[in-house]
Amino acid sequence: MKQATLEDAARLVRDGQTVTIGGTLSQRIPAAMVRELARAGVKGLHLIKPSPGFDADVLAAAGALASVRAGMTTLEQPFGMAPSFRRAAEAGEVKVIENACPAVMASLQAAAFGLPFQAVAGLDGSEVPEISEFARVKDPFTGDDVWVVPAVRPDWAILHVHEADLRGNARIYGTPVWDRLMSRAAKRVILTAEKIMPTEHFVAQPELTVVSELFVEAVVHAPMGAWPTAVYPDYDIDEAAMRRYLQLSRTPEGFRQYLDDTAAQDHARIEAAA
Amino acid sequence: MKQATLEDAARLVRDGQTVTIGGTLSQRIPAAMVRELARAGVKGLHLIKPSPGFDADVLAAAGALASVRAGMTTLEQPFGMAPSFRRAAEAGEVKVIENACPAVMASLQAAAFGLPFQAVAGLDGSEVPEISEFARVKDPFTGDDVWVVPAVRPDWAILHVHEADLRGNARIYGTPVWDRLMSRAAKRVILTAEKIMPTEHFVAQPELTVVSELFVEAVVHAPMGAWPTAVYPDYDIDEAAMRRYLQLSRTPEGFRQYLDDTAAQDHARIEAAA
Amino acid sequence: MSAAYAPADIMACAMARQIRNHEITFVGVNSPLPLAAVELARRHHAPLANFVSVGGGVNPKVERIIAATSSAELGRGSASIFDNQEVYGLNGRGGIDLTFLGMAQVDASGRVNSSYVGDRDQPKVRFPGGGGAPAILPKAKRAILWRAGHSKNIFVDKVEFVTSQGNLERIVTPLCVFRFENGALRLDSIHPNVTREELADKTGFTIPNLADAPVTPAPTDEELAILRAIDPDNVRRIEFGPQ
Amino acid sequence: MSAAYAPADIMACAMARQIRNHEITFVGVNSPLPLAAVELARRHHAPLANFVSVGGGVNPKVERIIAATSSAELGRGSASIFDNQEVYGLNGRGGIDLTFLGMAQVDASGRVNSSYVGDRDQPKVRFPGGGGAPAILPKAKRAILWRAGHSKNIFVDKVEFVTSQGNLERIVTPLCVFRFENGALRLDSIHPNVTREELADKTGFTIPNLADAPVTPAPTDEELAILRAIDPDNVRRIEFGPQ
Repeated sequence: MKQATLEDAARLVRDGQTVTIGGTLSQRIPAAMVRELARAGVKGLHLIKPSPGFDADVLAAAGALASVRAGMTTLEQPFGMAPSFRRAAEAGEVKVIENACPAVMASLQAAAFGLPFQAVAGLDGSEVPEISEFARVKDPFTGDDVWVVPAVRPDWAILHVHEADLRGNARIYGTPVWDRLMSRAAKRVILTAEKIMPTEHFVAQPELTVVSELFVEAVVHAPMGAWPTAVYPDYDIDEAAMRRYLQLSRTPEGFRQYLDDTAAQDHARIEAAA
Repeated sequence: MKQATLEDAARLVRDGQTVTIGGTLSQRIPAAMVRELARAGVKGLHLIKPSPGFDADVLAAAGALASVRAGMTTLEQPFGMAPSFRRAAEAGEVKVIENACPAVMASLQAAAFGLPFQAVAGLDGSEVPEISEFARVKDPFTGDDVWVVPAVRPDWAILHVHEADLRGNARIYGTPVWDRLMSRAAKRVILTAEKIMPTEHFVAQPELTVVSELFVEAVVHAPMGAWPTAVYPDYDIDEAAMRRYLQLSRTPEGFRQYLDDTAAQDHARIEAAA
Repeated sequence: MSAAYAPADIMACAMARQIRNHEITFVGVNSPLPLAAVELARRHHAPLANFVSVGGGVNPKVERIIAATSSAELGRGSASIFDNQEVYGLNGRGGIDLTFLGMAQVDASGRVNSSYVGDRDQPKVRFPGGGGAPAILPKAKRAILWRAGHSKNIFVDKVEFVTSQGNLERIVTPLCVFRFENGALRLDSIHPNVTREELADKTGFTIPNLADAPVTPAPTDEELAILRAIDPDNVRRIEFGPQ
Repeated sequence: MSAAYAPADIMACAMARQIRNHEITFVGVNSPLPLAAVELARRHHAPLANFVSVGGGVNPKVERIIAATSSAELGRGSASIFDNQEVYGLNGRGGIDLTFLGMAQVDASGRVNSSYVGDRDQPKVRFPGGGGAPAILPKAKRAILWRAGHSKNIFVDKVEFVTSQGNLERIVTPLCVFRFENGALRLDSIHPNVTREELADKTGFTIPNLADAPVTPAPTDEELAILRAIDPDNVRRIEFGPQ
């Protein structure tokens, strides 16, 4: 489809699929798309992401998550832990696949290179591998035991970027966090972008392109699409909006109100951009 | 040491060490540094590189190579195979660790991430793994057999780049081929650079930096440092110079003459730049 | 009726005709003929073919055919740069639809030797090595081999060493196109003006359907015009040596 | 004699004093205090310390301490950008000399629980998870943990679940600095104006050398001046909650 509305792109994601979501904690989360998934009522998603935050919290509040494979889930300072995720985890509604960031990375790297599994450095003395989807393999060259994790290939990588063209080439300024890896590990990519730029912009400095058109299924022009999370250097975390979300998301009714309240704005921004 | 002369940098490389060398075939080879290694008389080097070319040929002609772990070794069209490498291989003077480019890549990736080994995709039906340093491992998640290769951590990555600062930050324009990976896999990096730029140049667009100062031991300002191989878009292969090299390198005396003939030029260019 | 053409030209056409819109076609090192084929296809019947070059380009602009296809020139006009890790990642996860691969020798069962002949530690002939082929042949959906020569040293009954094998579809030579079917090479088509006797003489294995196979359609004027436009210096013929 | 200071200030100083020139120090997410410590060290005794931030920077310019240390702000002024794969590559191959890591609980044997308390599938308390710590603690040459609280729920005798353990060197708290030695936590120093009784009361395990340990040197005027300059809004105190 490539150029898409928020609604069209959200419809690509089906119940029970595995998704990975760009950004980290409260930074450059494709928040408009995550809210749209919640509005669309998608259920049973498996989220794989080393460091989820606002995304996991919204999807947990929406009851959209079956499992989370993560190293750490938090909204970070000054907000603390992701409360809806925490509530769902403590109620046993979301299966937490206890992990470590570089082990989740290894599952995505294995997928990106078409390998069945990958070893993980470190983990000595940790009980995380014992309670999760890890296995011991003997290094055939040294005889030493090493922990390995399986490849996990998400159906979708959902990424919010600074700039994209309508073919799906995209730039991220500053750290891409895990987005480069996610775009290779997933079967297909859904982009939301602050700005749509002509392809010549990418051709002028192709070394800056983080996501290639070859990987991308849909491109949504979504200015402020990470709000209330931050997009460096364009906008910082909207602390008041984040606190309002945290207040409303304490109850199902409040969360529904949050989705409704933000719907007009999410869609208006995208229409204004179109 | 960081800022260094060609001679100083060449002295870092000791007999019997493992090196990986940037560029590919006859493209962006750190040729001035490779010639200087030959002049310095270093012996017993183990070269690991998916696609060596001019570098392997010069080092083979110099009798500097103990082994080559490569997928393919050629000077590419219009020159054909690397003749001194071929001669040394056929005489049994250089041990050829028969391989495949992505398997050599996997050995470097494992080193770059501190893993003991890595799986390699594909290879079904190939006899390469049977005669080389590969092993069969059972995927603990599916029970399927998969070929793995050991990590190989080079002592040095020797790379020729477009631009570097004196701290060791470096840019490559166009494909970095394997250089990004090599700079992470090796213990330390030796850079030769077409241009020395101020650090602010890299700070202005840090996303373009391929090699970080953290990895780099020595930086040599070497304009035309890849000659007679190409540096896109600055200069193409010098076909006449390549043919002269191929002519001279047929005999030990001719090769010695080649090293002598090019010494003044290699050093003069670097002095002129300093 | 076509204008005069060289073996390299009908080879480029035969290869180009396998390139399809929307698919991802990969061209590696040492590949001026496949490069010519891709650019011919893009200007002829497959303008929407995706082309990934080992020179770093994703759908780069190709104005002239070059001999050293590992050149970063083949990133020019691209909106992103794929280094070699990217290429092998794409290959490993099954993202390459069609690949062109060179080779030193191939046998009747479609097995390729690009490694060596003779003793392993002191080989009689050291070939360049398989490059990425051992991993690409089994992973690409379709693979087309080519070789600018056709002799009994190249097309052998049984290779001494198997560097690679896999999803081989066709082999394009100066004399014919082979098709790989049910584990064996068959004749897909014989080029115009090549006799079946000559082909049999220069092939080191028995061709099962030698008599029945059709003749390769000659390059059309349109195809030849495009080849001349993108390659006025006949770089695509370089693998045939000095003409 | 020093000016008045908050617990966060002496913690930042205690952490900063462990940072050395030429070493590579890593600061991850949720780490305003370690960020303050690094910038204090760079402006005080370790101008040549290398600082890798999970925000992407290698020796970034830090003008103000920020709460969300995963922000790409911490790539500003850097000559290169490290994404998280780079960070874990560097860690995996042993390239991190010193790391600061947060945690939920730690026990007398220096084992950390940042995962959960109670039943695994329906935990009484779900913590954020260990992040990268399970792989960083064993690989970094030295690890310093910190926590902006000090109670028997945090410093426990034995954790129910071991998220991570490894090359732990010190733990910095509002009351003291612990040192990890021969498999056990000992008191490295107790902060000024903290009584040994209070420390024992708020610690869930017996401190072997409670009576003998020295007092943490108070922040110097110079250190406090730097902290105020880089953090006029006291963001480093944010983990202590509203003051």
